[in-house]
Amino acid sequence: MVAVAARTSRVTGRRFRSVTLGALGLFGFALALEIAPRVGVVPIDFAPPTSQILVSLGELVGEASFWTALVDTLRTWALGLCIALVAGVVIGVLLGSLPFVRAATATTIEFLRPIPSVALIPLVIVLYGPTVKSTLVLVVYAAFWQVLIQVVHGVADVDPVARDTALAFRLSPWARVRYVVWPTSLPYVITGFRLAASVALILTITGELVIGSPGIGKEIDNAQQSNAVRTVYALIVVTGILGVLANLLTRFVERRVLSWHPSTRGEEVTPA
Amino acid sequence: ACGDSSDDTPAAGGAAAPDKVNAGVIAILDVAPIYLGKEKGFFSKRNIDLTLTTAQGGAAIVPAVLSGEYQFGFSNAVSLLLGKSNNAPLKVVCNGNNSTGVDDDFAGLYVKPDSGIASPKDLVGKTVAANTLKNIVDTSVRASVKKDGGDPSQVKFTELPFPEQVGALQAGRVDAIFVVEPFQQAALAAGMKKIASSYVDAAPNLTVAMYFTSTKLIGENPDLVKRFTEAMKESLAYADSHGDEVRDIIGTYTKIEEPVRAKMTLPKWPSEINTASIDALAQAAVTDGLLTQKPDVAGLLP
Amino acid sequence: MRLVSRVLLLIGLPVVLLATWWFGSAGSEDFYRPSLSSIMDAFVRTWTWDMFVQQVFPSLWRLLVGYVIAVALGVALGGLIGTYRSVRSLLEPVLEFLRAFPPPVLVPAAILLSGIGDRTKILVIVFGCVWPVLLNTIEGVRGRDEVLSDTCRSYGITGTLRLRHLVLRAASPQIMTGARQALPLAIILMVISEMMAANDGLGFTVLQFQRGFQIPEMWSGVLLLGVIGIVLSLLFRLAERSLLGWYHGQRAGQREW
Amino acid sequence: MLEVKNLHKVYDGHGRRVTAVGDLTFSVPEGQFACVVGPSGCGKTTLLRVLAGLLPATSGEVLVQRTPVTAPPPGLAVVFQEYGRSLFPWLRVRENVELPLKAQGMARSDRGALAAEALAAVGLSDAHGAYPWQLSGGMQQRVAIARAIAYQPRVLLMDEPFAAVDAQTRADLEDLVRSVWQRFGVTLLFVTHDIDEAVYLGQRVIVLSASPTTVAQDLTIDLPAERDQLTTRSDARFTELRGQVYAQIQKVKAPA
Amino acid sequence: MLEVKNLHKVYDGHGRRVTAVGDLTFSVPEGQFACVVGPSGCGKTTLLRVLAGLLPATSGEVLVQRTPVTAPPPGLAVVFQEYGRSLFPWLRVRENVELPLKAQGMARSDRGALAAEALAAVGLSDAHGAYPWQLSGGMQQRVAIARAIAYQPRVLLMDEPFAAVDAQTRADLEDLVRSVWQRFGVTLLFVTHDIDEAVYLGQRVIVLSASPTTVAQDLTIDLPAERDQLTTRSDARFTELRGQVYAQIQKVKAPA
Ligand SMILES: Nc1ncnc2c1ncn2[C@@H]1O[C@H](COP(=O)(O)OP(=O)(O)OP(=O)(O)O)[C@@H](O)[C@H]1O
Ligand SMILES: Nc1ncnc2c1ncn2[C@@H]1O[C@H](COP(=O)(O)OP(=O)(O)OP(=O)(O)O)[C@@H](O)[C@H]1O
Ligand SMILES: [Mg+2]
Ligand SMILES: [Mg+2]
Repeated sequence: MVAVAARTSRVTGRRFRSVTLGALGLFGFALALEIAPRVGVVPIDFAPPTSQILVSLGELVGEASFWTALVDTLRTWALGLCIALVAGVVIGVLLGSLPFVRAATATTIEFLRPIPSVALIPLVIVLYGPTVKSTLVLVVYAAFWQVLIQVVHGVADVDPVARDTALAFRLSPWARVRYVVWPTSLPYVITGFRLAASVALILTITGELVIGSPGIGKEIDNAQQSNAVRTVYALIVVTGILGVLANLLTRFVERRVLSWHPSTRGEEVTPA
Repeated sequence: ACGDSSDDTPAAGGAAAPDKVNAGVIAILDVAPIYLGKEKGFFSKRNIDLTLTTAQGGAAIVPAVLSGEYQFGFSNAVSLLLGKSNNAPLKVVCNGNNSTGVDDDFAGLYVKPDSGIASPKDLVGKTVAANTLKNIVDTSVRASVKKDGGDPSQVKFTELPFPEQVGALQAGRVDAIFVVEPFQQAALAAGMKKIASSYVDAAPNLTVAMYFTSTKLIGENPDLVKRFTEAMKESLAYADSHGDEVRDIIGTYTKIEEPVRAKMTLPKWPSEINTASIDALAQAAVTDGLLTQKPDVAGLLP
Repeated sequence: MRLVSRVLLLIGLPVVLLATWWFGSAGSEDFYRPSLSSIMDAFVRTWTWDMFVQQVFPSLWRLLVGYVIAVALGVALGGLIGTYRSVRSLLEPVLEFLRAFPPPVLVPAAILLSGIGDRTKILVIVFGCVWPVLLNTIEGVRGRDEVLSDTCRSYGITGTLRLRHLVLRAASPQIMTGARQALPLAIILMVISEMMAANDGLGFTVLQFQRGFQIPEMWSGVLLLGVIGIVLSLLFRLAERSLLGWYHGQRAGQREW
Repeated sequence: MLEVKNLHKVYDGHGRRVTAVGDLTFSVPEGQFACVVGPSGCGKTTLLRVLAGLLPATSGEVLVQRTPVTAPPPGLAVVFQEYGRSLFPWLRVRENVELPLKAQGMARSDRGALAAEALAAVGLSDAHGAYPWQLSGGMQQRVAIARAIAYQPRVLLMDEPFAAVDAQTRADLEDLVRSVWQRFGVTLLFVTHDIDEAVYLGQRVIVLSASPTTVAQDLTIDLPAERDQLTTRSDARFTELRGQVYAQIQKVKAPA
Repeated sequence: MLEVKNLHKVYDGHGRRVTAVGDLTFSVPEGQFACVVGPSGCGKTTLLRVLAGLLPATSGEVLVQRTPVTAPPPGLAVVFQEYGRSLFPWLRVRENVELPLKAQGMARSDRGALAAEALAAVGLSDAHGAYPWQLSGGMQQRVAIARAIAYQPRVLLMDEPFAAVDAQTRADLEDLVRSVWQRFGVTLLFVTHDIDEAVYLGQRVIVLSASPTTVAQDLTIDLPAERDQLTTRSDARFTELRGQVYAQIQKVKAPA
């Protein structure tokens, strides 16, 4: 009982420390951005100090239209991310486990990957109109590659002895994926998810901005066209906060599903 | 809803459900009339249920109009000329907005007060920021330089979005900028000096932008196009004569702050297109090398 | 024989897809979806040597510089963050915050900081494609085998030697994954940076075509981007093969029948 | 039933070319317990991996249950020399043992019982809920053995399965393997470095030569079927056989 | 010189709490060769990891060369039980052996010579250019031993270093370790499961009890310093000592 309590307190202690440090990092960053315009490193009219941005943010939070935009953005983001993740993992595992298919599709993939989503804007608009659907297609297109490549590399990382073990015990292909390939690639998938999350967010915003589907991006465009510099930065800060929240979520999931992994076990490390 | 629609009378087929119309616009003051007209009911009384969607620019609006997602769109005149000359199936339906025609325009060419640039001809060998290259801005600025006696082909242009221009000018990254409202107010507030009103120099009472549709819609539903045009003309006329209402409506779809809105110079909104100015733009586009041959202006305009 | 089948494997699917596109789009009336044959015509017409010198090479140069800086920065920072838990706690939220910034809204800030020359564009490329390298490096460094770490510690292998022979090598498969991810991202960011404030470059040209309603020319530019992607990925694969020889040897073993 | 005919295996790659197995021919009849000894690096693990269908032969043929091996044959279990890496770090000990049974589609309760029994047999009942990396080397190795036993294979290949356990546990495990073999009539190929162990366990000891590997000696162990750590090991015949194997090993080692 | 005072180590995490070392006190004087035997999972590896400064003790103190251990002490080398994983897969065999020397700042030619010598001593001169994963288990283990020897440590900790090699090679390596010990006056702590080996090698055998671990017996091996595989092992005193250790092991194993 005592031991359990001690252990819990040690873990929470560490977590507390990491949260404090993280907050400290953000605070330092904000402080730097407060000081830089004030001492004239950047022109104050075009790069407002943190305090002014926060004031604008406070005003935004009071507007209903901001919250509708936020919800729109969140919906597109989450939906696009889910589709990209599922498609990326399924196709990635397939490609990773079937060398022939992988070789046959390699060129096509390398061709498609560097095509910028923004260059596809006219095409998606012709196909889906200036709607959320168009933005969603861009989001999925960009985020999918992030997941896919991570998964393909993760699948290739299976330990040969573990793989032989699974083969020797005649685990079915499905069981091999489920019990060997998937756990091995999970750390890669999580990194893929983190990359995809921010790419998806970026494209949600960009799509809204360029295409004009409703959301934070459209608000940013509007504010830019109106020369409302502080509002622009306040909205950018909102996207940043979304990014931080997404990361907190992944870290949380990671601690659950990767407790066995060397990167998270780390229990008995010398203090040195 | 094919009934005849004489001026000012609501559409005869009032019983029929109104036509849903989507129009793509840019969230700038130029499109205030369509917002105002919608609010005043000029569209609904012609049985048009108008939805306005803003986008960053032509990149999104033109494909949407051509694919039929939008029925109408707003675009600047030079873009439309470029489209026409590349056989884009689009056609202008109505005037958009014009320069004021006098020196106090809604857009202007600005330099730093201590730059030693006194008039447009001094821009020879210098760099000017334009929000998009090979478009109406550089064409107009060249016109200013030419009018002032300089060689327009010696002016360099660099692309820079409007919101970045004042900062870049202040920091000395460019020698001159061409900004529209509300950035013009920002330039003035920053103490920048205006050396020309290039839209005014490009042509008298220049038509800067217009509303357009696809040729397909004109073929399929000429009546709708006609009603939209009428409503639009009414809106333009109303906006042109009700400046205060315009300033208020701008506050609803942009984030321009109240004091700036009060000070801004508004464009002109005549209901008829200034065909001569479009012709002049087309000519200039050829001179400046934007186009190899003069587009079919008559085919573009209604 | 092996060579023939490998080449077939490499180009088989693309050929099928191109053929489908070619016949599927033949005689297309759609303004924004021209036929592949007209795109090909435009390609030949547009991408002359002069055009390469004026528009493509400057782009590629910025791409290269930006990519190299991004990889170096990502590995260096990732090694640091992956090794020290407190550094990670301190920096992670800030990095996640920055990571969520869309490049299109970032360009203005970059212009403020470094003007409108090549530097801004390189900055945008670095900022956009450092993340996959950084994240993968962090995870690679964190996930290294403990027995190897212990070996290093007990034999007094510390400092740069440890960095070179343990930290970076152990993470190198994952670093390579990140670098691979970053490559097409760099191309994308090259285009985006040139779409915002530029006077030359591939992205600029594609955008000009789009604005000028030269749609086949625009698609030919997109095609060119894809081709550049393929070429760079082939180069990357060569580099990877020599850097990760041990890894592929160990993983593949002699299993293939 | 195992048959190895003119097996030849060359490793080639990364600047190194090694003939791991020169020319190997032998067969193990159904239900036999055969031990393999040979110098380090002579190709024992390679042989086992070829038999298990994990590695293609360069030339020659290998049959398990009269079928040429091209993929892992059914009913065959392997205990790998790299026991640590053959356990899945993301599964707990019990799950590691149960996984092959689950893959066979065995019901949850049955495989639970089998796994518990196998873990008890190797003395690890306590550790069933631990992750492999929480165990000592010897414990990990015993988990790998438990997994193979719970699988109830027809053919069992074991690669130095007792290398990491202490003398007492080793003796217990030896008796365990013998009893499993007798109970289920498994065909068993057992690689070991311990000559006493080879003689004590098997019906037959195959001594391999150093690389390029061939069969240096094939010795039938004519000790009684009922064996016992104390009496068998002090048997005069045991000492004699053990001496023969030892002499042979030293002979094959000498030229290398 | 090693001192272990009231060492106590508890592993706690992932739903498992194990007292690996109960209360351990002993010391090994400078230059002594001490062997440690004990049942599987009794905490031998844990003890070595604490001594090497890789793991903090839960309580108690550990001194190497009179300095309390808080980080890996200088001049100390370890041969890990998980030999395979302790080799760098991206370095060739020679580079693996040379790396610690490089860390010490030794000149290239010197460390080349040392590495070559150490590899020759373990019989791996041929394999210097191979990657570890191209080697057999026993060969990998010998690379790990060569690395420790080339390092010329003042204190050497070895965790079942001969588990994966054949009997003949094992005998050779035993003599090699003894000669290295005699030549350089190394303080040596040697964990093994082979009782004969413990008695043959050491000046002293420490028998550990099963978990929670304590010293069950501390036996001085009063065999002559000059040892020899044939004569020493057939010595009557050898048989007697070995019997004592064996009896003790069986005693400590019984209650577990
Ligand atoms: N994956 C591999 N790639 C290249 N060579 C290999 C590979 N695996 C083994 N070898 C080589 O093949 C030979 C035989 O190796 P093998 O592992 O079969 O020996 P072994 O008899 O099991 O030895 P040990 O008793 O030490 O485990 C060795 O020389 C080894 O270096
Ligand atoms: N990383 C770890 N986390 C949790 N428990 C551990 C860990 N390492 C070892 N243990 C536990 O500590 C005990 C002692 O393990 P240790 O590895 O020291 O044994 P050992 O004497 O070396 O055994 P062997 O001879 O089998 O190698 C075991 O019960 C084991 O399960
Ligand atoms: Mg082997
Ligand atoms: Mg151990």
